[in-house]
Amino acid sequence: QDARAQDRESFQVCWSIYAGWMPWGWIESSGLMDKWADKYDISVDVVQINDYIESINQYTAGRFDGCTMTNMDALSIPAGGGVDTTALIVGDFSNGNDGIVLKNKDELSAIEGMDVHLVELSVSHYLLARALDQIGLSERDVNVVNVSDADLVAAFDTEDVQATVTWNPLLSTILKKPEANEVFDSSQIPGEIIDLMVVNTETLRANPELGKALVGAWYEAMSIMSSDTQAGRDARTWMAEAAGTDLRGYESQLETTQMFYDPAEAVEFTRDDKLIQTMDFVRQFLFKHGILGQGAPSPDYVGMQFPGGETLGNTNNIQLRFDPSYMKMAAEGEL
Amino acid sequence: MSVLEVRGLGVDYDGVRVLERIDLSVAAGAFCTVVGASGCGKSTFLRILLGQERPTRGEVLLDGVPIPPEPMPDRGVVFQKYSVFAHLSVRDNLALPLEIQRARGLGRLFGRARRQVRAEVADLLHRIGLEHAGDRYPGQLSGGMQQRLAIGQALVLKPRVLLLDEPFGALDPGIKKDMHALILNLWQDTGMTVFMVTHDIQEAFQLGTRLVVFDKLRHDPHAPRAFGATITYDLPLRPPQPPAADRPAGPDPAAAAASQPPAPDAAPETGETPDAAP
Amino acid sequence: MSVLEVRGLGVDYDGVRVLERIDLSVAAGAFCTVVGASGCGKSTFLRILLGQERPTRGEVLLDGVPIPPEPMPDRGVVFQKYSVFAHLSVRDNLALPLEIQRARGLGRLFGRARRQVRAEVADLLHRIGLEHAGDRYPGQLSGGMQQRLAIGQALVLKPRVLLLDEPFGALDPGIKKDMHALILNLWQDTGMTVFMVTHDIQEAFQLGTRLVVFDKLRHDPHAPRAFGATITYDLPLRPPQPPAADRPAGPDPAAAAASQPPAPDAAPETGETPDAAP
Amino acid sequence: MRLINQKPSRIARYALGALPFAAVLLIYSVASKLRHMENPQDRLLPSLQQMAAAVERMAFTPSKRTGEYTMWLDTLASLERIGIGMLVSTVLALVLGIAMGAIPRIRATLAPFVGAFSLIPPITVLPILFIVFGLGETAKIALIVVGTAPVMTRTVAQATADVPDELLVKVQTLGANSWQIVTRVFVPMVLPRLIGAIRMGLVPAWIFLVSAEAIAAEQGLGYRIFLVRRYLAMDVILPYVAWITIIAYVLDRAFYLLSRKGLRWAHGEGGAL
Amino acid sequence: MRLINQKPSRIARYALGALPFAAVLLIYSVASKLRHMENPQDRLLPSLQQMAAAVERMAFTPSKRTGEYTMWLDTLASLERIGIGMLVSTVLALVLGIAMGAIPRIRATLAPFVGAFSLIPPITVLPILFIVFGLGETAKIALIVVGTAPVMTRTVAQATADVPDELLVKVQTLGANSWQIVTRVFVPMVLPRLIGAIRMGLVPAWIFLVSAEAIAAEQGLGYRIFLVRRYLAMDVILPYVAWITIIAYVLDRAFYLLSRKGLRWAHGEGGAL
Ligand SMILES: Nc1ncnc2c1ncn2[C@@H]1O[C@H](COP(=O)(O)OP(=O)(O)OP(=O)(O)O)[C@@H](O)[C@H]1O
Ligand SMILES: Nc1ncnc2c1ncn2[C@@H]1O[C@H](COP(=O)(O)OP(=O)(O)OP(=O)(O)O)[C@@H](O)[C@H]1O
Ligand SMILES: [Mg+2]
Ligand SMILES: [Mg+2]
Repeated sequence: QDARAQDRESFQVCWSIYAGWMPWGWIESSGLMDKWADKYDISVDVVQINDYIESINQYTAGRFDGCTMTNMDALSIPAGGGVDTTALIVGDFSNGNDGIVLKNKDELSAIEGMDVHLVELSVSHYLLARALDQIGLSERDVNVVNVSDADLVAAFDTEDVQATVTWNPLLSTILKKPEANEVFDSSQIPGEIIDLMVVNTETLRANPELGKALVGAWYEAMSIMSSDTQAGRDARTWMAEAAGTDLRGYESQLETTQMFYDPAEAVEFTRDDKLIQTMDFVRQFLFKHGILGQGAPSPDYVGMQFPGGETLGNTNNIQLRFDPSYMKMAAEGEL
Repeated sequence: MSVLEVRGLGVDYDGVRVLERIDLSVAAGAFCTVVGASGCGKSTFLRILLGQERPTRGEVLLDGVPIPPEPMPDRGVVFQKYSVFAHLSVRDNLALPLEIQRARGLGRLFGRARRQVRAEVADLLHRIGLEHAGDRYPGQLSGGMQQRLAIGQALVLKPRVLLLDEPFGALDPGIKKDMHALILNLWQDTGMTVFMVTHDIQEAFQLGTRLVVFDKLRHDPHAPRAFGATITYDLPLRPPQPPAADRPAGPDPAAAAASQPPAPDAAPETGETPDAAP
Repeated sequence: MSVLEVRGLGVDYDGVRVLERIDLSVAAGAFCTVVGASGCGKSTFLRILLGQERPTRGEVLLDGVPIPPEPMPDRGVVFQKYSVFAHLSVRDNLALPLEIQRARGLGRLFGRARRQVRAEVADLLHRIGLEHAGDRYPGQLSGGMQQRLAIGQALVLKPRVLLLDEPFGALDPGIKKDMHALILNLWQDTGMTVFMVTHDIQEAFQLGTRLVVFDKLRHDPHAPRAFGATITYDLPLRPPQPPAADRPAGPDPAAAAASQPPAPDAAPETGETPDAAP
Repeated sequence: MRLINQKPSRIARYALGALPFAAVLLIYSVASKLRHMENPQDRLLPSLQQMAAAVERMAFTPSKRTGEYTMWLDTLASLERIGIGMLVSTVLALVLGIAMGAIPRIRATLAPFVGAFSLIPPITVLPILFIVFGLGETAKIALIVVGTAPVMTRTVAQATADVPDELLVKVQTLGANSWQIVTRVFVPMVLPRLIGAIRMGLVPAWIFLVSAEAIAAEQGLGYRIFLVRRYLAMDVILPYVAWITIIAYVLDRAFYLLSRKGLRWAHGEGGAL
Repeated sequence: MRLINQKPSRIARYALGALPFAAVLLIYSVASKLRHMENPQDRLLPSLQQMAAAVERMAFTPSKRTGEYTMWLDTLASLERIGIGMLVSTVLALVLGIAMGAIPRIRATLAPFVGAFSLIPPITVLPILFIVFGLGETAKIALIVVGTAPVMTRTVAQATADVPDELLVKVQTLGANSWQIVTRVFVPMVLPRLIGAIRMGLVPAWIFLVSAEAIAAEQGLGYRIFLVRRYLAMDVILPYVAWITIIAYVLDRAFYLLSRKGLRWAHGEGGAL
């Protein structure tokens, strides 16, 4: 009866505009997706959704079989909402793509007591919490003000905003202002803000071809876009324009994005114990802000599973799974 | 032979008695004029005859059958205002009743059927003196021309009874004279029964074959709203005309009424006929 | 002694000549009635006298001085409709002119000054027969009562000239009689000069001391719009009254007009006086 | 009998009026139940109990962080913004609208501009609003004003222009100067349509409030909806939306009654829906 | 002479009308110049030349990615959405509005619900809209419809209820059945107010279009504004906003003229702004 668990032939996944996810748009428009879907006798629609949160909500509500999102949002929204989710592709992690910017000050410690404008409960918020942690401050020492991502760049131009936390390309646009100083960025907590393609676990179990097609298409795209050939440049140019910038702008965004062009690196990253530690940070953060599942009594409320059978939290309520097996197939050329 | 019969009619509004114990029997071809103080219930009575409202007590029979509780084409009506359709040209206003009869679906005819209907109303258009204004909208007509159109429109379907609620109340005296002649002519030609409420007593006497006066008969100073109005006078003025078909060719009462000595307030026509304006 | 003098007046609208070569000299205390075909330019003429519009040619003098090009309190006016303020009670409508005169800032008085003004208009309220309706809004009045109020309001400031544009055109005959008596009385008491446009020729003869007829004198069938209307007849009916102050006590022409044999269309009062309705 | 003549009784009217609400509630309950059967932790269509629990938590339990009642705080903050915003819009509409309707020179100057301005979707020019008004309360109120005032101004200007010429001539013959004509004729005659414009304006005002609170807010109904959208907490969003709707309805009725009671002369006849 | 009597000549009217536009342009140019003096790379207030260059790039240079002209593509996509959306709203408003206005039973059933529904700010229930209507074109059109249809429906219902009783009695005495009354009386008499409702509805329609396209679209005027906002590319945003305003203005005028020409009977007197 559950449509997700059934053996199906056509699937829809969604993505939103972000440096590390632009390949999905290109995969769809260049026909790579169709090529790989045909290979496994299914059809996969890759749909662009501009509003990031809306894309996750739609996935959580069951309208899509897969969606791009960060590790943190995957835990709080679908997993916290009881949608068993598998991280199929670990595409990249933020290596400077997210940053804390102060106006006319170049020390992170100056942030104490300031109004910090950011998208509340987003990875920016998490980055801020981690940064404060490292200099012995806590969130209590600043005042967080919510700003929607759409307004953030323009908001930075006003007197009211002296401190902000945001991601690319907003970050690089903001940093072009002469008075803007980046005092902390995600390269100082490497590997903690991870960009994923997740799929519904039940759907994936019933339809392993979906996983194979997505992973196959992704890594073919990776090898093309990372190459220094005309085809690679064309692909990157396409992505740049779709992201609303030019090739140079896009490449500078990629510089602060630690892409796993090689599936083997992604597999290794997923298997590392550091991931478990990261997810522990994340769930503590989410729990503290009351957004880890409905009325979650403790950080253990939502369970997570890692490669090699390790788990975190309630093993009877496993909702988020890091599963490198499809990426491994790609690495071993089995797709 | 009475067309319309009202038996023991009474109307209350929210517990206030407006009309009570009204009995009336109207012969075919009568021209009943109705007068009475403002607010005494004349329009209410007309609404009952129309079927627009239901009486609290009593009943109304048309040709011996109780009238259905809603307006029907056997009873035409002309109000003081809002009697014609602002979105239809004069010609289309006259064609509307026929279109409604013939196109039960959309209420609109096309092509030949439409031309046919327009031809049928050409004569009526002439008789109400609007042939030169056939393509104008009512908003472009004077008040008198609008009422002429309203009467014409009400007559297209040849109703058994025509109800008029102060139809000429808003017109200038000169125009009124015109309208009197028009309505008498049409009444005479069609042989229908007419019920006309008016505030103008002279008009009531001049046009009617029968004058009905509404008033409060009883009045309790301690409870001024306890009693309603009823018919206090019912004067026959002249015999009703026999139905148009079997009417003798001799001098007829309507013509007599129309040929009374001209009323002394006869004002010259000052431009309300369609062609007078430059 | 002429209050109002019109010299060689002509009006064109978008190149169409509406009025031409109008010369008129009106004595103080005259009651000029104006008749003419619809659309011949009577209202236009009144608008010029008001100062609401400027003539294309010629000039208008009031007491020997050219009138300013906008309405002023020396010339009062009553239109057929929209002559009173719907958002003010009857009493406040009458108080408005005084408030405007005395509170040049806000146009509104408070406290004692306000009570004072209300007391001042009480007499006028009585004279126009609306003392029982002082707190009603115009929307709650009948058409006749509204026009009575409009006339009263126009008279508060005792204008030199009162301009009336078909003020009774929309009223029932019975009511009209009342209004005639009222306007004659007020005219007589104040000694002002009255200019009244009407469609009702009988009214024009009955009320006026002087009857002015507007019509086209020349007509070119090939260019029907080339010539405008002018004054074609100018009949003195009776002598104008002397100004109220130095008038002899003898029989006066206005009273004579009012006591003419009652017109035969005298309809009974059917409820338009404030108290008739139940 | 013709359909248009069949009038339901008073009781039938109430029953019929309740029908669509009941139907929506029923459809919602069923859909919610179905989704919960599939995924007991579904967040998209929370059950009525879950929503009640959320309301209990938001409105009747003091917040752990601040000790205050979140929903009331949000309501107050939003009402203050919408109140000030509509006040400013109303004053602007009255002043500009009457000036435009009454004074030909001002009409010639402003009518085309206000007409064009009213067609700009304000959210597209937010960055410019920010530089002019900053990020604080002013900007949020400004967004509401920019979103509602131009249309309201046009309505008032039209109402002013609709005052019959006869009345203007009459009041001039009573000696009024321009300013007196404004205070004694235009303002009072335009009030009923101004109230109508406020009622019409409140609909977009709520929309702009919600957008405005996305800018840089720390409380407010729109802010909360925006925030909890980040974890699809429809159990909070739906009661908040219902609450907004109730407030909007009460405001709408209040203005309607204000007009009926305060401006009796303008409600002589004709029923309104 | 009193201010209200001073009427500017035709030429003066045009000159005065152009004034505020010129003033805004001037203020903008100065502000832009000042900002560029401070920071030559300022993006918030691009110079007129920069905007012209952006228009050149967006409207007259084929896109490298698709070989098409971006701005025209965006315009077409948006116009299609707003066109379909308003068409659906119009049909809904006409059908529901007339049914509500004409048939007492339907009015009793729907009036309270439509009244309440029209007060819900649609952007707050976006997730539900997207679930119900999907994320394709339907959802975007649905947002426009949900945002405009309820108010339009109320307007039409009010217009229907305002048809004088006398006319309804009259047409019944001419033998009309309910359906004929609808086709021959209600529909034609309500048309002028329906066109008015469309003109009023187009203002929020653009706002909802922009919101919808910001959430899920791959082209469209609102989408482009959303996309380049993250780079604060005001040189693209401002011309797009101006373009939207021009389109909205042309549509508004078109409907106004349609009403004047097509429904002459309804425009007997009184000037509109
Ligand atoms: N729908 C209604 N509800 C309550 N009272 C009503 C209604 N219609 C009429 N009335 C009252 O019934 C009485 C009679 O009204 P009606 O309109 O029939 O009088 P009328 O004789 O036609 O008056 P007029 O000469 O002014 O037209 C009035 O007192 C009026 O207030
Ligand atoms: N503002 C205007 N612009 C152009 N033409 C006008 C204007 N006002 C009036 N007219 C024209 O001037 C002529 C005279 O109009 P006016 O209203 O003065 O006539 P009237 O004698 O008062 O008519 P009625 O008896 O119908 O009131 C008419 O032909 C009218 O069409
Ligand atoms: Mg009546
Ligand atoms: Mg006139």
